[in-house]
Amino acid sequence: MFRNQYDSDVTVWSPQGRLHQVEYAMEAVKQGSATVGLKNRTHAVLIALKRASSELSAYQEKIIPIDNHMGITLAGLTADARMLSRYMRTECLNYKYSHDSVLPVSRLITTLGNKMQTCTQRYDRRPYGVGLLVAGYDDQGPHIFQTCPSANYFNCKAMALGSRSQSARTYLEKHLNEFPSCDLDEIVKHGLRALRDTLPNEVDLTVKNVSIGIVGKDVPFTILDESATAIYLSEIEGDEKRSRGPGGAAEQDIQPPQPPPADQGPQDPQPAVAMDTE
Amino acid sequence: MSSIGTGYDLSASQFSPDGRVFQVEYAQKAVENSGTVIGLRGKDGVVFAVEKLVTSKLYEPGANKRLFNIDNHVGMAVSGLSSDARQIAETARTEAASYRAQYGIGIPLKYLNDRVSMYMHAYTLYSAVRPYGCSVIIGAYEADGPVMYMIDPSGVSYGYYGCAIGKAKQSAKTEIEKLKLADMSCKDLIREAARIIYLLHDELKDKQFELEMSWVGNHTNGRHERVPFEIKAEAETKARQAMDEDSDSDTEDM
Amino acid sequence: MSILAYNGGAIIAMKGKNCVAIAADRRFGVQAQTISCDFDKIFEMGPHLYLGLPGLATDTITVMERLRFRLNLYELKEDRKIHPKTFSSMISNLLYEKRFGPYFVEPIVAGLDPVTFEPFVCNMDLIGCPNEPEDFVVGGTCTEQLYGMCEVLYEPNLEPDDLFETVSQALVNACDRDAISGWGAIVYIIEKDKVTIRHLKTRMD
Amino acid sequence: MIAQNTLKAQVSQNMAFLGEANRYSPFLAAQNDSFHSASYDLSANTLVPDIYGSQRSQAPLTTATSVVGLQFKDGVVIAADVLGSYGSLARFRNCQRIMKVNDNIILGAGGDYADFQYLKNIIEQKILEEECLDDGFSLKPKSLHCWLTRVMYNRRSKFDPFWNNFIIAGLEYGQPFMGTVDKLGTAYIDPVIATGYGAYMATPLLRKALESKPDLNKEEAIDILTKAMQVLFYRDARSFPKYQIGIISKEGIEIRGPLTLESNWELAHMIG
Amino acid sequence: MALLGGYSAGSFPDYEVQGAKKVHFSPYADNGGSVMAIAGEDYAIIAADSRLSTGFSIFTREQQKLFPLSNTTVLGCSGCWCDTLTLTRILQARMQMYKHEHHKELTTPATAQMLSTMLYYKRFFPYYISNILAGLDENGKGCVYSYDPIGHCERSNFRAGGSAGALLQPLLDNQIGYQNQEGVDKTPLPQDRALAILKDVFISAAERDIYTGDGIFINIITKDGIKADKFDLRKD
Amino acid sequence: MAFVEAPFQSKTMDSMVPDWLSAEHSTGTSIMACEFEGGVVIGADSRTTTGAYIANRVTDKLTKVTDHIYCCRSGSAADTQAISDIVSYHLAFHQMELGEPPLVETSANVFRELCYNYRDSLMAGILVAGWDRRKGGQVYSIPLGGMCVRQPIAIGGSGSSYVYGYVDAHYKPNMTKDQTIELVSNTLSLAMSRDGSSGGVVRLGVITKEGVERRVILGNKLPQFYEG
Repeated sequence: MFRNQYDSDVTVWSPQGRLHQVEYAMEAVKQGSATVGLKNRTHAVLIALKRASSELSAYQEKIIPIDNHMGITLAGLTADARMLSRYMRTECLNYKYSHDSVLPVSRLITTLGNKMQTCTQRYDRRPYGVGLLVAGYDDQGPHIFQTCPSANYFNCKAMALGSRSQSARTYLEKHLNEFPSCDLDEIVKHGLRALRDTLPNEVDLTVKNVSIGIVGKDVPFTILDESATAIYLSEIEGDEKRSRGPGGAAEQDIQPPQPPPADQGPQDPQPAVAMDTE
Repeated sequence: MSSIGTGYDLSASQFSPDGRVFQVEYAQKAVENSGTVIGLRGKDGVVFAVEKLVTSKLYEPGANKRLFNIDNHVGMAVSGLSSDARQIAETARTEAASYRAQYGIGIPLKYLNDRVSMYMHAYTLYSAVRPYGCSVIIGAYEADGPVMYMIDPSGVSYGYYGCAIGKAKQSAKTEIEKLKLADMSCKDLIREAARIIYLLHDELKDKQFELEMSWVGNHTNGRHERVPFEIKAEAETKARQAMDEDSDSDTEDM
Repeated sequence: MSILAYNGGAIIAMKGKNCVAIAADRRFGVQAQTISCDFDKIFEMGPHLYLGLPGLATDTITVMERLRFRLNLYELKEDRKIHPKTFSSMISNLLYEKRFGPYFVEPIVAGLDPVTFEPFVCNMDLIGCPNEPEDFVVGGTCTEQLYGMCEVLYEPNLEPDDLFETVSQALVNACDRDAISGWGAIVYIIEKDKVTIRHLKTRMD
Repeated sequence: MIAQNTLKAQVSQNMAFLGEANRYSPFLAAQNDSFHSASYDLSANTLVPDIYGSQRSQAPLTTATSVVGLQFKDGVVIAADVLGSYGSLARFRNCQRIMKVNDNIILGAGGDYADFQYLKNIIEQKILEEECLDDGFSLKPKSLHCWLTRVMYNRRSKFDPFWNNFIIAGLEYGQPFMGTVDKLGTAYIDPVIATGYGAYMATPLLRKALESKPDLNKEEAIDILTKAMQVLFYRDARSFPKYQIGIISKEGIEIRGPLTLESNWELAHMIG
Repeated sequence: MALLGGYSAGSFPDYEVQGAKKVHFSPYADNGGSVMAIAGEDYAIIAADSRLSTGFSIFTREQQKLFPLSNTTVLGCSGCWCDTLTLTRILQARMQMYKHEHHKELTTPATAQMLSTMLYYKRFFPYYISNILAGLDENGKGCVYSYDPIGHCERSNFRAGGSAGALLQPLLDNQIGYQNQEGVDKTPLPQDRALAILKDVFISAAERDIYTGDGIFINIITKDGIKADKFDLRKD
Repeated sequence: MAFVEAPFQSKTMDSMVPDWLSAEHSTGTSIMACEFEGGVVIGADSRTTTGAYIANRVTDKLTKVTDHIYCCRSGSAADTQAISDIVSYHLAFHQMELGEPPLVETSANVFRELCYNYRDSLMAGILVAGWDRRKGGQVYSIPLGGMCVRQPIAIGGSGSSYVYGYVDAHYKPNMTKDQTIELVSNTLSLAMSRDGSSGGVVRLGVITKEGVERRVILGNKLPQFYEG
């Protein structure tokens, strides 16, 4: 049944100082459809790939507005994301109610991190099985934050989550230095290209399966409608798709986590920090 | 660790036949996987330095700090799981705030240390929770001079002149022991701290890192503050120079 | 609740060009209960002199009778018609005599000067502080509404017909927003050579 | 529910509306019909029956009098004397009540000094928490104004008001800001604010000065405010000739004082 | 509370402020102000004066008392200002919550109902506010809702409330409702005429009501959004 | 509350009941504390009244909080006693946790906290005075509403209103210990001679680094002033 005897509960440390339950929760993020977040100097953009669970079903909602200055996309368990989004909305409303201004993005993420952390330390809880990309705009400009089931969060220049997102990250890393000076349209197109890189060859981006959320200076968080999305999609149509080698990077992160070695005696410390993301 | 895997190491509320609580030891292991953190207590203040490993190019610089302000006058440096550490920092802040509300003055570090240690220790007692996967160093500059404590996942804490936690704590300790801490001022400590962190950083295993530094002392009027950019940059430059000069001498490993 | 609003009622007087109008509602009630719809609150005190007495109905009658008595004495003694302004002073005196146990009426005087035929309107509070404005005066339980109406509808130098229309609209619409005024209205237009009395039908609820 | 866990002690009523939506009161449904008439005498205090427990609206004890404030071209200046009156006894003569909140807010308080000390501690803790976060954000005057309004309103709703008037002054995105809150939670923003006795005696003076010269500079503003303090000293029996001035502008915050008011009594020779 | 000793209370500081002495505290204040709204065929206009006062002192002459709640709904408040501040903050939060939960804006009639519920929720410790809500209904027709402080709600085409409400309302009855007028052509009121009436009656109200004055803020709500306007009144 | 009325009133209402049966014990009082270089001097009269009846003529209103911190109590005897008991328990515990004596500032804060939080039900005006090694001698005044200010010299209680002027006229900064003691005993004597509810002996305490030194000036040995 179990991979090893230390992965049954979130309250159990492995001899290597790892929390397998938390790491498994991190895997849930990789099962979700891909999503990309990136920003220039004035705007933060979220781009998500929507799945339809069957031919008959509607496409899932991937982008959730939080407040006028913030929205999230998710990869992983949607229901968990809904709980978190509800919490985030409440916090924003609370802050707006009592301070008449928007809740700084980093503050919200900090409290969210603390809330998520309690679930990684108690027997009667499980970690949230969802990774979020948060796009927000406040007095310090646009932000992209990534949160993990491990309750870790990162302030990012750009980030991609979800299945096969490694290729998107590769794209983002490659173009990282261009982003700050891009205009809004450019940055959206970069995001779309990054997202497209996660797709298998036979699938392409359409207005049905892409959703774009934008927030920025004097721009409240909005999810673009299909016609606006279509314009962006048509603009990247001519671009060359990345070449996809057979053993491409995209495959790499689909692999399940390294099975921890069976428990035979002491081990050398693993090089990676247990709960920090990949 | 001969009892590993015998089934006595699955719960914090369970002793092994040889009288150990393995879960706590495993949690300590998590700290040893994390970037090195050192705290140095000199004659006129306390200095913290953190080797913060950066795992992706996509992250903004300066994010995910491992140095926290607990109160005006108290600083905290953490190693281990940062999400756990943030919870500890939050708890410490609450303690400091409630002390201030009740007694009208800043919390004495000794008292704060007791409270935070008790809190962390409580998580080593029950099977329903797990011990914290982080160690913290707290420091302050009080009326009687600088004070510094280190608290371990087990909830044990001691006062220190110099201490190190994280990956390279052993070699850091060796380096720290070479210093005459009690005679050194914060200005000197900053340089030494930067040098030690650079010295211990293992470029082969961890590509990138950021050096984080803060201090609290006489010169900051007892406030815990980040080390100003210029001073830090200067210390880093010096540290790199020292590394270059030292390049052929082998830095010892664990 | 003020005793002034025990019976309800509203009165308005307004100056026009060589004419003056005074109008009142017709209701007599006891708090919310309406007793009759033909109660007079305006009294003829001379050929060009009319007196409106909004307030507690019993005092309306008493004050009117006592004023009539004094007025008659005055006219007997002086052998001339009283000026509206003089009449106002007389009312003011009468009311102030009862400074610490007042009549609960707030009189309104409208009339033309017996010599010059200048229009005159005046109102006062229940202890007789007079107020003689250039345009209009109001009294009763819906003064706020009346003020609101008059402020907008009033224009200087209205002809008798226009004055009638203005006063009627002001009174009726104001009474419609007061639960204890209304149930018909009566309007007097006083001109040099005639006094026109018109009864208005209004909503009866 | 998540919402319930997030209540903050001081603004604890702030999410009452989350509950409201779901709350179903059987009483409400049963009685609804009889309340269609639109006239209610709401002025009577009887409307607020004993359901709130004992009425605790204690009297203010050690009190401080007016605070006055005036906006100028690129900042705000506020002033208040340093007297804590105990009834008519001028008991505490060094009660400073102009405080620096953070680098862009100053606050002046009048009314009960114990309540002010209590709130001061809370505000200081709030700022301290923010400094601990070290995230580059600092509270803005508008936010503090709003927050204080919520705090004051919540306490008045419990019939246990904080017996204070506050003036909050600062820079909001570089623009001068001045707002005030009273013990009910009545709050507004204006370039001229004076609380307590000052509302009657200082406001006309300040408004007139500002109308005649809308873009006052700092020195002019301080002069006018000093004059206002002088008038208040002459005419307010609970005032005191030592006072503080708080100035906030692009140059930063400066709290001067306690300064001593000059006064002129030559007038006395002309009488008698 | 027990007193200290047998001393004629009042003259000694420690005793003059003793225990049981209660100072009257009223949680309400009357901060004056008037609001008026007119609904037309395809628009609604709402206006409120900008004076915030208590008794004889004017707090400020530039207080906005209109609160846009959505693209088609504006609330105007007068009365107890601290209650107004609270109610409108909660309302705005509720509007946002609705938007998030239902992925659409709350319509004006629905907002009107919600406001009624929120006011009645505080039946025994009411918000002492005279509320008037103006907006466009689902068919794009102008609508005006008026409230008493504890949540009675009524839809109408025109309404005045607040300190000068009694002065203004009969006028609106007469001028817009054509009450007591015979033989008039009851054509729908054009927007410019509504605006003219509104300004006229506010000028009149400022003449007679000291709690109304300084200026009015006007919001004109049409399908194209909300247009804000301002107009000066007497400032004494 | 049950016995709100002042004893004089109750007498008129029910003259059969002597006031000491119905009124609460209270320390209608004159208290004082003053800082000097190296310490503080505290002082109080010794009269406790129940109505007009002197329930105790040699009361000690100077209450020990810790070894180096005392408080002078005015107001309801029961309230102030309870408060100082609570505070001294609290501080004793805190001293154990801390491993060093609590600061005067700290203890004033604990007093303030209690007085403020229960300001509607308590009747207590307290002067907290003491010595600690951080700030030396300190005096904190916590009057009825629960505020707290440090003052170089503070007076309190019903008798204090008669001697504000005397204190203002005679206090000088940087007085010696003996000068301070003299000022305190003079002030208290004056207050006691004018205030009917203060009287008896003057109890003094001098708190310095060495601890507390108690003195009593007996009722017949008090400094004499004009009594015409």
